Amino acid sequence: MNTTGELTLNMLKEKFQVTEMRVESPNRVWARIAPDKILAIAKFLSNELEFDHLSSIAGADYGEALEAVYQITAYSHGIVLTLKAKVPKSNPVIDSLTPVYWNAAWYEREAYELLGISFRGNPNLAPLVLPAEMMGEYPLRKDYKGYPNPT
Amino acid sequence: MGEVEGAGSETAKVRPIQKIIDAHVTFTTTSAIHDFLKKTPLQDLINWGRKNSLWFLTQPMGCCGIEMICTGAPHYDTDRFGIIPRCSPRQADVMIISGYITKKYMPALKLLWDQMPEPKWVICMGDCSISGGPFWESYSTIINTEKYFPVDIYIPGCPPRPEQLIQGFVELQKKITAKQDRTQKGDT
Amino acid sequence: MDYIQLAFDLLGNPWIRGVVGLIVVGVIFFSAIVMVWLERKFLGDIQTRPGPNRVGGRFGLLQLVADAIKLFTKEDIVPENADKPVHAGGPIVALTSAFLMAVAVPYGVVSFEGSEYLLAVTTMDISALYVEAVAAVSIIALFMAGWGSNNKYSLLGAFRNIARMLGYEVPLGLAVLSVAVMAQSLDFVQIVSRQEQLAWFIFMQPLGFIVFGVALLADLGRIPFDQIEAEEELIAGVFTEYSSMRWGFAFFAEYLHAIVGACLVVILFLGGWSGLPFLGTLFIPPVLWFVGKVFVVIMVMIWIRGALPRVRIDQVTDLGWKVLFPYSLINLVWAAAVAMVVS
Amino acid sequence: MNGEIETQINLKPSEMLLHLGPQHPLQPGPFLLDLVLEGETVKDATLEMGFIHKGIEKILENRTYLQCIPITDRMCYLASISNNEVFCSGVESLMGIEPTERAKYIRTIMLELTRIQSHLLGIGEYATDIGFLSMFLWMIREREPIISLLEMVTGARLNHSFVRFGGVAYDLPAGFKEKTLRTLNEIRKKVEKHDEIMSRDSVYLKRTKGVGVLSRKAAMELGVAGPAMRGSGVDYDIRKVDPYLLYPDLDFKVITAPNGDVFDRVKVRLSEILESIYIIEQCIDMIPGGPFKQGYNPYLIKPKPGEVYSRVEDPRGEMGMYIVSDGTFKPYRVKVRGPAFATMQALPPLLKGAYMADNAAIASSMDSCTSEVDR
Repeated sequence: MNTTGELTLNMLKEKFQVTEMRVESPNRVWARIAPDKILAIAKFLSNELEFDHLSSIAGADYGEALEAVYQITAYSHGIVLTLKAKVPKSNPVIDSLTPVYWNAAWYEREAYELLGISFRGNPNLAPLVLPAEMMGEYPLRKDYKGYPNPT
Repeated sequence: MGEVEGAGSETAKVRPIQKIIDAHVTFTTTSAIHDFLKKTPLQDLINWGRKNSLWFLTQPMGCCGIEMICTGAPHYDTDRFGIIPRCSPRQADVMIISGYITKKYMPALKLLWDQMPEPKWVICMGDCSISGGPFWESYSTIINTEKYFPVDIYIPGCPPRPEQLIQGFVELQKKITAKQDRTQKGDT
Repeated sequence: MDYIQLAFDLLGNPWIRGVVGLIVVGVIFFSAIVMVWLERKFLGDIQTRPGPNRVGGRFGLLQLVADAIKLFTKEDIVPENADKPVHAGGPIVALTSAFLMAVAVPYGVVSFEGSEYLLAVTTMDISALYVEAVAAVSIIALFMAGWGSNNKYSLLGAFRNIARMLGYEVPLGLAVLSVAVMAQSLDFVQIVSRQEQLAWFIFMQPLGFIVFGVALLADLGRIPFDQIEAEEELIAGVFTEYSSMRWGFAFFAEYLHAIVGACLVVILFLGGWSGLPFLGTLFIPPVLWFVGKVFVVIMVMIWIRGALPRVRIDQVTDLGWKVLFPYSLINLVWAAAVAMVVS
Repeated sequence: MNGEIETQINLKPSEMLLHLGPQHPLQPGPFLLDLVLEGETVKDATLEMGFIHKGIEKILENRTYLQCIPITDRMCYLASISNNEVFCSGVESLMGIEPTERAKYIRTIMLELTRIQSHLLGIGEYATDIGFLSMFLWMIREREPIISLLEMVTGARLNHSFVRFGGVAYDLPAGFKEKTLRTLNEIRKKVEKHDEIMSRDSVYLKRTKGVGVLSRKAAMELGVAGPAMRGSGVDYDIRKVDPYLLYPDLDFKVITAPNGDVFDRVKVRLSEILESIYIIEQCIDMIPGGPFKQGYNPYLIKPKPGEVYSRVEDPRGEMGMYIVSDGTFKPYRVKVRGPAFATMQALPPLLKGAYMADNAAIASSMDSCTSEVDR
């Protein structure tokens, strides 16, 4: 499969020594990256590879580690590049993408309050959907006690 | 002067003379008149007026909110019954809880309810507002609406059809005529 | 005019004057109820829905009665931090100004034992000026309501109200002035009789009619000029904090103003209680002519409400100063020229 | 609560903080828009969401795959088939199956019907926000026949739960084709009429032309979605960019408008309704026979471990879902990327400098769906 997606992955591999990567289908590729490189990679993607649209930032809880999952795509083509960065649960901090993609702000806020991934550099990391008194409970974590709701 | 020094409570600020005035005033406030009217046949006329002019608060909260909007629009048209939407809680008679009540929204909802003038009624539209619906076990929803609001009418459905909402209004009208609604029973 | 003199004789008797006044107040009140009902039905027609049809028979005739009973018996809430006298005064002043306008409006003439009597509470030779002046009081009323409520939405509504007033009172006054110039009188009765002699002023000064109509709509605060109560922007505008019959009065005052406004249009431009041009009265009493014309004007107002979106507040003032004001000046010159030629 | 916010923001004496919401007639659902006003001009705007945050993502993790479908409906009740589709197509690709040919057609038709009814309501709500109450009621009137078409197939007015893994829940009923064609013809005529009103009415034009302008560059940067983006001249449509179902073979064009103001955003929606009608008319003649769903037991869906990001073009724009499966009966993690979320995010910068009266026009021309933003 010699697609643009694969080419993208190869470029990432050359430049940022990304090791774990996969081409799932012509339009879906993913790569696991080191958390400290996310900002540099995003800059590279948006400036040089026309990946100018951040589709979403998801987070997931895998026991000891939290994972920030970025879906980066473009307005001109349909390739969705999924970047995954593992951060330890004890210190879940990762660079914010807001300098590159403006719309990362709210996704990061959401991931912050629901999963506790803290984004360094986000201008306003305030709770977005949860009431203030529920902050710090991180309901989307697997060890969250408040679900199902006891009332 | 009878004023307790340094106390911040409301009762402490009331002076004796004020109490006398208050007692005097309550004798002629509208609530006293209403209490008197309740014993007379005039109450039936008032109830007729009230039941035929149930203005509801526009407050779409979820799927049911869309159906609530549709109920007011041409196909169903609640204006036939004299039921029209009002945007300000001060002028509304019925609060339709049309969707999920969350922990974050509850204070605002209470505030809206307090801003409405008596007599007022609550209609719980949809499963979410009755019992949490599909979201009953979620960490952010409140499922026991009954604890917070004196609900007169429950309309089940997810979402209920506009016909059901109209039926709910008709049931509320029946309750008002029969003086069985919770406002008149003082069961709030 | 001989019947004017007779009317003055008759009105000299305070009892008769009082009775006429009460009747007029009752009729105006009743017609405001009718207008609300008409609006709900006719707007329903425009929006392809039936409108009230359950309460009081097939046509929902008792709907407004039910609403009034409900509003009268509802709890009266005054916000805690409100400026209470001002808050309470708002609707009352609005209602008062509407009634004060209504007293100066002549509603036609009735024939009785061969002589004609003017149907009006009072007549004065500056009635147009008087109505204009009293109409301005309602603006104070709206400002009182907005200011006294201690609510930010109301305050915004009150400010908008003042901005709008500044833009519209001038063209409105100039349009009335052009009519007065052409009729050579500020008296409504004279204006009507002048139209009977010449032609309806809508034909004599169509520009003036348009200016007056638009400025009047703006003054009444009806769509497309209902910025002070714009629901989606300011909830209920200056009346956001009003409940029960306080709100009812305010609401009612608006409709009273609309009716008096319609009366003014009829008197100033549509020939008052006179019949159609060339056809005459067609054996219909003048009062019915007057009522019929007012009805048509009101229907047009409702129609406009159903057919137009709301204009933005800055565009309203723009329209007032940049379009209506010059046009009203042009119209004034035109009216003066025509008046000179005709006389 | 309000006092706290007021102390946080330093206001000049000429400025005023106005809370729009959580209950406000402008809103399709509760959110809190804090505006700093100077006179009638908005100096600053902040948005607070979450008043109907239901924790859908958490609930989805605790349901079997089939049970998830009704929950996805209620994410955005105006586009429930799109939500079903994005979830089901994700699970389908995890399972490695394809919907049957007939199901593809049915799904495409239903998706487009959903788009029509959602746009009609969106335009209607927008019309009422600029004070055009009659237009709102007309739009609802036009919407009812579409709703009854959807109801004819799925049995529900709003929350359809119609799409299944590898197919759909029910076959098309008898007489659907004729009724659809007849209804769509009427709707087309009426929409064209409304389009005419909206492009000629001078008051309407005054209110909307040049208001809330979102330039092409800004739209791409802010990442707004759907008609809001296409109204700024970006021809970004998942149906073309990343096609699914029948869309690669269908003949349709992506509607764009050049100016990026309120007028254009609504114009795009109106034209999209016509385009959707055209798409349905293409599909409905060619529906093949055969089964309408795969022969799976829907209760025993157990995709192999993996993850997928599926996306469709919701009426409001790009709807994506990131699904992680760990090989059990329940999804391990579901993340929803809603179009309204992206669009609402762009609202505060867009409101800055606008008139207070234009707030309503701008906010509702974005056609947000609070329920989906909050989830």
